Amino acid sequence: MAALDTNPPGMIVSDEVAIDINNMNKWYGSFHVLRDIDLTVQRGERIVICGPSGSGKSTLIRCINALEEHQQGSIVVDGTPLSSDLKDIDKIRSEVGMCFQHFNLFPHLTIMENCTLAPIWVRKIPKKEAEETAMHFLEKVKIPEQADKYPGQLSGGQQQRVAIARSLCMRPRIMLFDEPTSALDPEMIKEVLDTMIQLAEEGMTMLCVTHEMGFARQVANRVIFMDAGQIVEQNAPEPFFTNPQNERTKLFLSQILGH
Amino acid sequence: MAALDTNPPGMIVSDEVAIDINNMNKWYGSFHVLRDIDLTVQRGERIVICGPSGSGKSTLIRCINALEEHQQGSIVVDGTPLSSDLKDIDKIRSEVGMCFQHFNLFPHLTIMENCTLAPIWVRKIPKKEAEETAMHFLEKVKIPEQADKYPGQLSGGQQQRVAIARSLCMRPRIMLFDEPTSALDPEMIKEVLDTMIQLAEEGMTMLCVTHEMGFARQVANRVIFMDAGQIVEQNAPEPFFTNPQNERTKLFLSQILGH
Amino acid sequence: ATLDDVKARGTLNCGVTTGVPGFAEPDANGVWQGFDVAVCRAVAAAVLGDADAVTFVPTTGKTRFTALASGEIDMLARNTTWTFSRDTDLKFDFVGVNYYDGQGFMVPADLGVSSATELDGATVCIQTGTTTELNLADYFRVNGMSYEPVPIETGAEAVQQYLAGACDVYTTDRSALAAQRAGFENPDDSILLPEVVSKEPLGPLVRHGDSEWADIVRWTLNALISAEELGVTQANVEEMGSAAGDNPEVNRLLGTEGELGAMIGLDASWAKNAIAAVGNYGEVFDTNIGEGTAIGLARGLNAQYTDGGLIYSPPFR
Amino acid sequence: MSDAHAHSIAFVRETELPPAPPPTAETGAVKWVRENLFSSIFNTIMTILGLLIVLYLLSGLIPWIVNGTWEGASIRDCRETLQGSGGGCFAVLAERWPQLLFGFQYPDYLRWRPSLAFALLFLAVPPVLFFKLPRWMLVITALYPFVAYWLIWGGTAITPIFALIGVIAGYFAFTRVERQGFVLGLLAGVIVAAIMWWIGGYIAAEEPGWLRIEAVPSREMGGFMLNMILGIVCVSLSIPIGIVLALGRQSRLPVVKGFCVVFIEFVRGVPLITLLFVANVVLAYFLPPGTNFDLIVRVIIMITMFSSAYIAEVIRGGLAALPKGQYEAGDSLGLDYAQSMRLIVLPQALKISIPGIVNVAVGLFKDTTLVSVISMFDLVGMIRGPILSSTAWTGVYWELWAAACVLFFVVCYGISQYSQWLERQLRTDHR
Amino acid sequence: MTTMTDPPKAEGFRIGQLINDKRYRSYTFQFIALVLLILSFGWLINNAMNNPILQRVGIDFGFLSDPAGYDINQQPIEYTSQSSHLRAAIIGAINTLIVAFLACVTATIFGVIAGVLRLSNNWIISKLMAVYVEMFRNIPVLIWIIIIFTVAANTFPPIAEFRIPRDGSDAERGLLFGMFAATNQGVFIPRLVFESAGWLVIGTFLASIVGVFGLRRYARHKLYSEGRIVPVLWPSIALLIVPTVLMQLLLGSPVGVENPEMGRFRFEGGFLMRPSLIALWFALSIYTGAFIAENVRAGILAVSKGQTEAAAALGLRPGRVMSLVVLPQALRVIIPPLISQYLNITKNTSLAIAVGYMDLTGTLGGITLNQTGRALECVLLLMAFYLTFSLAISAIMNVYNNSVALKER
Ligand SMILES: Nc1ncnc2c1ncn2[C@@H]1O[C@H](COP(=O)(O)OP(=O)(O)OP(=O)(O)O)[C@@H](O)[C@H]1O
Ligand SMILES: Nc1ncnc2c1ncn2[C@@H]1O[C@H](COP(=O)(O)OP(=O)(O)OP(=O)(O)O)[C@@H](O)[C@H]1O
Ligand SMILES: [Mg+2]
Ligand SMILES: [Mg+2]
Repeated sequence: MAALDTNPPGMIVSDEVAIDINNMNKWYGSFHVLRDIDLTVQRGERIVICGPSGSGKSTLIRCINALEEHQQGSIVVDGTPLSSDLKDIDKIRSEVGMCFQHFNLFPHLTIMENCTLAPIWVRKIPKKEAEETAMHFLEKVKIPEQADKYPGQLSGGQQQRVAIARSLCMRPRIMLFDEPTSALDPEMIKEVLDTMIQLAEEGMTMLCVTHEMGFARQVANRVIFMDAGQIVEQNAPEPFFTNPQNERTKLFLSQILGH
Repeated sequence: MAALDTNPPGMIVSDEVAIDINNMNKWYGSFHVLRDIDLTVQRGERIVICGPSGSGKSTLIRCINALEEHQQGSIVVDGTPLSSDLKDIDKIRSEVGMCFQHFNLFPHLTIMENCTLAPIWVRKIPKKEAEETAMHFLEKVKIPEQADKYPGQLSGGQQQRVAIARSLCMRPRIMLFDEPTSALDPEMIKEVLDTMIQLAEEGMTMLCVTHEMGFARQVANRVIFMDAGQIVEQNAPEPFFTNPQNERTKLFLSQILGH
Repeated sequence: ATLDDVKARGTLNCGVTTGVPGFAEPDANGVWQGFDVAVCRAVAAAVLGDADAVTFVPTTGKTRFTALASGEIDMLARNTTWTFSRDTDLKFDFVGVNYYDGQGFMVPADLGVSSATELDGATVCIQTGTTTELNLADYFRVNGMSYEPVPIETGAEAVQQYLAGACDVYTTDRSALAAQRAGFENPDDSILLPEVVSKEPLGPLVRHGDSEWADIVRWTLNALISAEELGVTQANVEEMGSAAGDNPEVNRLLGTEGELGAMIGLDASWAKNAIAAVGNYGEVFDTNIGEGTAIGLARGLNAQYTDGGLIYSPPFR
Repeated sequence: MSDAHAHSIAFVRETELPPAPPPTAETGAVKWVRENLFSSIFNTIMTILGLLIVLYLLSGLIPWIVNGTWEGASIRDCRETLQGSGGGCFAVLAERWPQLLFGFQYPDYLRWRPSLAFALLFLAVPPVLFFKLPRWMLVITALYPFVAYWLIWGGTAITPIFALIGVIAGYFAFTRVERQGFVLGLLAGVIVAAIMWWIGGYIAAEEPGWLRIEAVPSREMGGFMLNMILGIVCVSLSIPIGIVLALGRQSRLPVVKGFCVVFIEFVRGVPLITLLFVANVVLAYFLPPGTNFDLIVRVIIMITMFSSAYIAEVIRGGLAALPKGQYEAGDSLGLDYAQSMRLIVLPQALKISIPGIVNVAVGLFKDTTLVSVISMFDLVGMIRGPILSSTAWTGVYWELWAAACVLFFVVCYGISQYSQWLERQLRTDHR
Repeated sequence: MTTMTDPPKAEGFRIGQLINDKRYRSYTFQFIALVLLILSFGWLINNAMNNPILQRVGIDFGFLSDPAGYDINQQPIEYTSQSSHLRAAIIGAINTLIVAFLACVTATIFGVIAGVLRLSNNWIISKLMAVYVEMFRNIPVLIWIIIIFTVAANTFPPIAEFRIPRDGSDAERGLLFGMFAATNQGVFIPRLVFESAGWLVIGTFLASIVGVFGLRRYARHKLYSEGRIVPVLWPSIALLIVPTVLMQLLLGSPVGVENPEMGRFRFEGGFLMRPSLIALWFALSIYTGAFIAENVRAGILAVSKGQTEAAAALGLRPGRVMSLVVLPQALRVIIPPLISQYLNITKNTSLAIAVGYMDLTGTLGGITLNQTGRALECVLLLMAFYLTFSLAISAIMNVYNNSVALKER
């Protein structure tokens, strides 16, 4: 697959496949939440997923990270197929970083400890080095001075930026975001989006569930619209927003853009 | 101080003094929150107070209502000096209504009960009469149909309007507002501001802590800027916004208007 | 004064145990029965003319003295040993002895012990809150023996432990031992050892300082004892008391002669009422704990002095 | 379609995929058993262990219950009937059941009265516990104590009627005067109520026969009834005291606050049993010579003290959970302390505290068994005292203790389920 | 700005201000409260002083130095029936602390196991635990104590079966491993006896414990500095056992074991855990365990699912997620109620009186009170002991709570 012509400038999409999802199905009990998902993500691609509530966006993203098990089809992340083998799961998780809607920082650890915990215990990096890396990423998200505070002492926007830094400390090759800004006050959304844009500009492969259309326009290579567990439409942002094809996409876009 | 010549049309400022604050100082422990405050408010005047967080705006407003005690200087409200005499405090509180950032409606009482509680118990007005008054003011804030609901069943904007109605039911001559819109979603801000504008047009004396500059421009006779417990600058809205004098005011205005 | 209080109240508040078979125990209908209970009833009959005008207040070893001292009860008829310190330091008045007891030991027959001196090293169940604990400690110390005390709160639980074999020896007053053994499934599997390690004169007591009231209780008890000696019984008391007979002491006792009742502030028929209500001492003994009952105690020391026992009433004169 | 989008990203779904049933291994009882019982080796071992425990317990219990006998007048009869079949001797329950419930002294022909009183409890309590019931039903609750008192203790109806009249009159006086000030109102209420009580006492003394049912003195209460009486009376009394203590502990007045803190911490620091000892052996010293409270009254005083300290702590939690804005809103409307407490703070704080109070109540109810240690014949006291020591039944423990367990379990489990329901209710309740 | 005016001068004091002025009002109220308080205390004390019995007997703690006269079975310190009442009380207090300590330890173990298992996805196990918790929480502890005491007396084999029959033949039952015997008179276990060199062995053992902590620190240090994970579990166990055993062998077994041996009536020597101790200990731990289980469950549930997921998403293994993320957070929720459960245990040990365990309530509040009749003094001392203990624990708890409180804005 060729690089897209709609690439925002300065962002590179390579030919390597980062994530390959094939015919994936998932049920919760007898409820069919993901139906025949097919999705290939190239390294360096930035994908925005949107869709109405309950359409399975979070579930899809969490399947990639093995936080949920899928029951049919295959998911291959960075060449490693996702099986129930713990080693594979470990490998994939150390390749893939994830940010949640509610940040999920560890409230009993300082920002610095939050950022170094996984590198020390999973990657077995000496503490010193881990702290240097952490500082580097904290600087990147522009809050190095908060390193010794506790999450409870930070604002929501700051917390989400710490969460991003924490994921980055594991030096993932792919980042997943699940509505990273929807729990934030409007003033804080911008600071988080800025951080994400910066990340995108550096070429990180990103899958992002979000309804921030400005962000999608600015950084995404592709926007995916999901409904009722299916991928209903996907396209480059410009055509997607200006000229949606599917009825449901149109309806959805009219709602969120009008509002 | 004379009435300002920049009165918005249709609003009357009389010569009577509503609030007279003289050389007032307040400490929290050893922290000097209010320093030498001098402020005279004429009957019918509408004053907006702004300033950075922690500058003592809330504290000033709460002193006027005797929610906080001041330690030096005098506050005279409607001719009654604020002393530690409970009778004076009662008198002042029944003259002065107050609206809080978080509405502080009583969640266990219906809207109607919220509005009639104080008139019945403090003003000793018969219940019937109190309910009529309450209905009158609920109509004024445009939610008479919600009278029998509980606060938890109303949106934030509706709750704030109920809070205003509740204060008005005590037929206060002065209204204090402490950031009445800052806990509200953007769509709701307008409905509350509209109510306040209407109140202003009817000639209510108002002191309002807010950062809604549009509102300040539209209704205020005077804007006061506070920083570090002091009144740093005050002026009519137009000159205040277009041509601030003090450095700190300039900095502050650049922040909030830019953002 | 206590007498006036009791009369005004119309009932006598009498402290008893929470349950020792034969001595004080509510029956299946909740009516208190027993040897100690009879003393309460006799006093009530003497003072109020009604043997049922008694409120029984169950007390434990811990609460009995405070109950009496605080005036919650007017008298305590609860197998309480008359000791020096209780009489003096705790400020009570013992008015007499209604049962001469002594602490004994019960062991299973198959333990192979025939004397308390062979008990070195045994496990002993004791009911706490009584003088038995002190006697036991003294007895073993004096004899240079060791033992493992197992203190138990109620008699019923002590028996339960003893029967389960959780202790080898159960010690308490011999009367209680006999009473409880009588209730065993196999009474013959247990034996009472011959040693009596203490004197346990049990009797009713009242508060110090109200001598009039003490006199009433004392002489009611004595009236029961004298009645037995003089041959007055529940059956014949009505008849003997209806008119003066030829024995002047009987006449004085039953109020047909002299002013004894008035001397202690009661009716002339006080003693007659008491005897009519519960019978004389011998009858009380026989109906509650005597050999004819399940408890099956012999009179022993508690026979009249005329029969070689210690039961002796001063003369009614 | 996967082909299509692999090379050009634009993709539009034309056909709806219908939901499919999950693969068979993912449904049904098999899956449930596999996931819930045998998901791993460790889990399998646990399952087998658990089953063994259940089997062991049942193998002991079932024969005991099934083979048990309910007839006989003494343990000897039981032994004969059972012939060592391992069954229980439930005859003791059949014979002593009324005693377990009412103690051995409550006249048997009057037992219908407390039974009725407790039946009425099911009418009186729900209006307090379930907010959704109509408010007028609270009248039943308010009347209940007087009716129950009359039924259980008996005597002339004048006493409870005038007590009730006193309370009502006091309440009216209070509401009349309250606008003048809370303290004045309280004073007026208390004075009017006291006057009514005094008149009532006078009339009751003059007319002891009016509407009289047979009186039963307190010391004749016993059995499970005593546990219930102590539990209900002490909890009801301790709630108002607890509120006062909690408010006192929040007070800014050092003397008041100090007293409340010392009281609460003292009571919470000592075991209930020592307080019962106080009731039993010490309290008499501190009352005027000649006053002669029943033991039950003294015990009620001490248990009430005890539970009010715990309830005060629960209510303090409720007060603390209330946003400060509520107090300030009350102040700014011009309500005084008593008004804002009564109208705004307490109604909300108490509602938050109800689950906690219910928990204290359950604990307290269980603790009423401790009175058996000071020679009162509650359920446990009945079993340990008269029943086990009676010659007919020495040696039957299991049946009696099982009955006690069942009685307590039913009541306590019921209440604690209620409090959990309530907690869920309050969590979702928007009001 | 307005012209400066002087603040209004304070007027003279008026009586009305006592009620109407905020400044004086609080003094007025406090004064009234104080007067009421003094009056009511005065009334109580006056009653006591005028009480005829108290007047006669007086308040006098002198009885504490009189010989107690009774024997106590469980004597952690030297005691004979000739020792003083005070010494008996001290023994009682120590016994209280012994059973409270034991019960706290086992209740915690029961509680943690039940709490964790109740969250297990094994249906049978979680239901069993629910039954356990509800059973024990909803039935009074006094009943449990008595039931377990009865069970102990009736289900353990009678000691008679261990006795050597008088004809000299073998007993029906022997000691388990020659060391243990569970009988209905209690459980007999071996006792350690020390020769003088025994302290060296004990010292070695204590040093090993210190060593284990050292090892853990070292392992952590290694991980932080070199990113190497040093195994801890097996080395710790080895460290605990090996040096002590070596020392014991080297010094020629200075720490001996005294096994119980059958005497005329029961085992002599060794250490006896009496049925009263067992019943109280077990009943308190299993009863309180049910409450602790609920606290543990609530604590674990209080850590949101997001925390586990976030940790998993970072690649942490489930065991590490538990130890690094969930437990540290859950403990903050669990520990404060846990401590108050410990306080409850301590207070509930006073129920020892129901099974004749000689704790403080059994000695001072039981036999001493009975024998001397000094009710007021005994009850006062009893309360003072429990109060001091509770207050000390709550003080420690407050310090702990403050130190672990999550930092908020
Ligand atoms: N653990 C679960 N068990 C059963 N059903 C679940 C579970 N988690 C999610 N679901 C259901 O699966 C569907 C998809 O959920 P998902 O969270 O993926 O939606 P979403 O698109 O992320 O919605 P939102 O925008 O609200 O986050 C929903 O209908 C939801 O109710
Ligand atoms: N009860 C209090 N005790 C001690 N300090 C306080 C108290 N309340 C407020 N302060 C301090 O007083 C200062 C002024 O507080 P105030 O709430 O008046 O500020 P503000 O101007 O209203 O700020 P904001 O815009 O954030 O509401 C702040 O520094 C605050 O930390
Ligand atoms: Mg989602
Ligand atoms: Mg403010």
